[in-house]
Amino acid sequence: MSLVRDILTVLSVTAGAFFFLAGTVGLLRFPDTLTRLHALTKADNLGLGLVVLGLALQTWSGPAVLKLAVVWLLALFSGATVAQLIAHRARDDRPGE
Amino acid sequence: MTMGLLLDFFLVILALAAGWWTIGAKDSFGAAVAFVAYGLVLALIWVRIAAPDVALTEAAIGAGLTGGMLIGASTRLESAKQATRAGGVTRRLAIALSALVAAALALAVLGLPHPPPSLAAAAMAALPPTGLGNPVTGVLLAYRAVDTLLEKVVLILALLGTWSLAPDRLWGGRPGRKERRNAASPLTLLGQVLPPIGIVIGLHILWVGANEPGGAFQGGTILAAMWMLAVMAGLVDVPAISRTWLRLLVVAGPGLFLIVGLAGFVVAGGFLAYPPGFAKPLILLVEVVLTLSVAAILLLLLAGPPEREPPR
Amino acid sequence: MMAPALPDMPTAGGFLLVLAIMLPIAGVLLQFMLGGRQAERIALLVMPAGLAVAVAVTAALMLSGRPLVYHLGNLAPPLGLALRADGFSALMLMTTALIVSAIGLFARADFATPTGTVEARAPFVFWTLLLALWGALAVVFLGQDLFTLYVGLELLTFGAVPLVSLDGRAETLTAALRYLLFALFGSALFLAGTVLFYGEYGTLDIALLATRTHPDTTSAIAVAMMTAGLLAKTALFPFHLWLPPAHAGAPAPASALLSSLVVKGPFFLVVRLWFGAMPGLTDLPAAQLLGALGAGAVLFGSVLALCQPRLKPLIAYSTVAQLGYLFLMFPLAGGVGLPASVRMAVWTGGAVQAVSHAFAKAAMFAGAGLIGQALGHDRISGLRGVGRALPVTTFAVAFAGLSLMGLPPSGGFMAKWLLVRASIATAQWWWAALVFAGGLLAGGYIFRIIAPALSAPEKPLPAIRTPARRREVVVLALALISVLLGVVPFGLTTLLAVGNPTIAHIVPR
Amino acid sequence: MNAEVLFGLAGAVLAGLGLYGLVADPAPLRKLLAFNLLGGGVFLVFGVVARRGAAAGLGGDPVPQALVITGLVVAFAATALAVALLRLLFERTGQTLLDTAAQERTSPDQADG
Repeated sequence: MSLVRDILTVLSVTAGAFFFLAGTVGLLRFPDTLTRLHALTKADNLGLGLVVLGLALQTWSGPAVLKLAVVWLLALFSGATVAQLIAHRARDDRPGE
Repeated sequence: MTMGLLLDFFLVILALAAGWWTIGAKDSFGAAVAFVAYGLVLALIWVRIAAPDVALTEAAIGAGLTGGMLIGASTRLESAKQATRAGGVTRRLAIALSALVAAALALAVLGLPHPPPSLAAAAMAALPPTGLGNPVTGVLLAYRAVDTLLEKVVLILALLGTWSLAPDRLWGGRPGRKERRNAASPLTLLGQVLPPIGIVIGLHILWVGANEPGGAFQGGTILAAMWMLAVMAGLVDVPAISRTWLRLLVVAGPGLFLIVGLAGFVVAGGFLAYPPGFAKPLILLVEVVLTLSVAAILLLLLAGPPEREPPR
Repeated sequence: MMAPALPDMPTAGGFLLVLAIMLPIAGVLLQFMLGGRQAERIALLVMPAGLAVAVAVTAALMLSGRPLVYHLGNLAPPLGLALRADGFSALMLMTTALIVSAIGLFARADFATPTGTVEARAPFVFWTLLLALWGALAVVFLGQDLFTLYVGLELLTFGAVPLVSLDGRAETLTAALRYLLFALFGSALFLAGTVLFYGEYGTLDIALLATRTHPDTTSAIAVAMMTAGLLAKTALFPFHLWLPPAHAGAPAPASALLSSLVVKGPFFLVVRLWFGAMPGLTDLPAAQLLGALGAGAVLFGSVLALCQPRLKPLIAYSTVAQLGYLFLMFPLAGGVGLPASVRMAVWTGGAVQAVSHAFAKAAMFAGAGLIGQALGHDRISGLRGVGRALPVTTFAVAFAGLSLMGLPPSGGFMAKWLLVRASIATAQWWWAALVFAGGLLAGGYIFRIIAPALSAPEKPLPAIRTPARRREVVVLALALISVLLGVVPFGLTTLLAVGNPTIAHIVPR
Repeated sequence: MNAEVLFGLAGAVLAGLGLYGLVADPAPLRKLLAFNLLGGGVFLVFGVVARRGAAAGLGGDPVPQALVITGLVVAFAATALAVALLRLLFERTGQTLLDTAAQERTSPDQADG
């Protein structure tokens, strides 16, 4: 049982790390603000979610899982808001529109 | 080499790179961003050296508040005339001086004695009468309480110094410009939803600080951040600096601390001594009020000097 | 040789030390809360109370012949924090109480809240920072823990910097910013030394350090860093660059506080560090280096003072110079097997210099403020005839100048005479030569003020705003104290010996 | 080499870097960043001293850890005051140079730095 849990954790965290990596590459390589934001938010939210999932499997206690979930939700929420703000600003700043 | 040490090496390299970038970046915005990264790496290092209380403070103050303030300043000062780089002689002197200091510090660190002296045992032994479980909180609020009290006065003086930069006619007015509230903006939503959660988390950090990592300053920082968020979303305005309640809020923490300290003369036989059995409730009471004062002071420091006409 | 085997135990009357710090601090909190006119009232109320505490501390020391010690929270160092007043602390505490009170009375005319206003910026800030500086200095003079002293130094900086830029002109903003950056540089170095001390000895308490420290690489590096940091804060040559614009640009009462008291705080800590935490350090050649920097300050500061076209910058450069003499204590008071009489001369000389300069400089800046207000400018070329228009002020400035030059019977004379005696007794004649050279140069720059002030005006002075007689009397009193200090140094010696193991045994009681 | 030595040396190097920026960079905002960098390095040495003092079941000596918390707060207060001064100086004069000499310095021979 604990072996299965460990394997799932490793898989989940590794997948999460991969999404972070992909997001970072996107941030660095994509051509403009909006596409960069796209890469960053999608990858980070998913990446963080997978990492949190992996860690939750390890702690397996109610309050700790709840705290981890709150961490993820808060990051999701503030990330989404900031992405919106940056996107608005980028659209407003775009010449000719 | 163990995995742990490998991780430490990696963190050190990250910290050095961020530090290098902070000094070497072409524009101050880049340097300020690098500084935030530096602060976050340092926070991780503090976790690695078993100092979670410091890690929280470093993340909140070092990276968060200081970094945010410096990023803000760098954008505001963007159009400032660029100074010419220092002359060759100055630079060479500076390199020599800083290399000398770094080398001396390194030498001194390497020369620290074995076995190292430590007050850890003494700090733990003195903890039971305070009723606290976190020795760092014990140091801050009991053993070295006077440092913490004076540190709050330092914050008030910094605030007074910041306010003193206002033009005479704006004295007593509100800091900063009024943020316009825009119902369609996602910031408004964030400003409405996040503060209740943030207040709970801030109070939680304060509350657990008695026994676990956390405490008045870390909690106060989170409260200040929530307040700032609501200000930025235009939901509330920064109060005018002449408001009596605001002044009272700022001095309440150190004021209560001082009163409790003086009361110690009468009830516990010494300044800043706590009467047996009442130590923990008194410390918690002081901490709660300190947290509120810290939140107010930090918000006002971020908001800057008054920029709007005082209320008539 | 005289190192106490046990750390200091708390003494009766130790609570006075808590009051000495917390009275002004409580005042600051009340001022901030109540604001407006109350800020001034509270400052005026705290002044007599704080003065009484300083007198009580001094009296307790003189009567018992032993230092006052207090353990905060009833917890002994190394875990707890101690406050301790020896003779030097008490003397500096008295000086601070007197000068803060005098400047407070003097500043009432400059920083009155205008009628019809609930609260005005400059008065609110000034009166609050006046008490803040007082509390900060009390922490610096009484603190026994290096980190508490660091917090005290920061309080001092944060109280001083806004005073520099109180009038908001761009030059004073620059001066305040530069001062702050220098002070931060100093803080960082001081902290670096602090952590090394803790890492090596497991305590930051000066009395405990005195029993534990031994000369080795780490300690030497720690002391070097802390000293460098303190020198930046006290503005010893070559770290003096920030001082003249900051002290010359502040409003006159603020300049008086900054130049007479604030720079003495970090100097006091250098003394604590070298003679208190690391006894035996003064034997090292490093003490000669400190003396040499002091010499540089005396010569450089005096020469630049001679070149200033305006009164306040001249006085500020004179501070740079006069600070230099203080650092002659280090090469002169050290040395193994030095006769105790020489040590006594050096301690008394250094302390009298610190105190008499404080009073003289407070008088000079306050007097310069009155002259500047009366004439509407402070150009030295336009001072002719001031002596007739403002006789009391001019007389006071001349008296203070007497002390700065070191002419008998002033405090400055006594200080310099004691230092010269010690340099001859220790066969370090070069310091004696320096004192004479510095005296001549000081004579030069004081003469530049006094000579035109006393001469008849070429044409009648334009309408002059005569200052209130009360303010002139305060300035005169400050100047008179700086002169009278030359008459009472031996009373000071008795006080200075309290709690100072190197000279305590030779002072008759 | 153990973690304490590693972090101690890192603290020393970071302090040196910060000191260099504080002394050599003419722009006050950069000096301020450098001061905070320097502070971070010095505080890291506090952390190392604390870590070395691990005893009594604690991972580190709580006294130096608490000192760092106080130190961080004081450093923040200093930064806030300096930023306020800097902003006002910029609003008044349009520049933030500390001395007129630096303003007048001609760039060609110093441009390479």
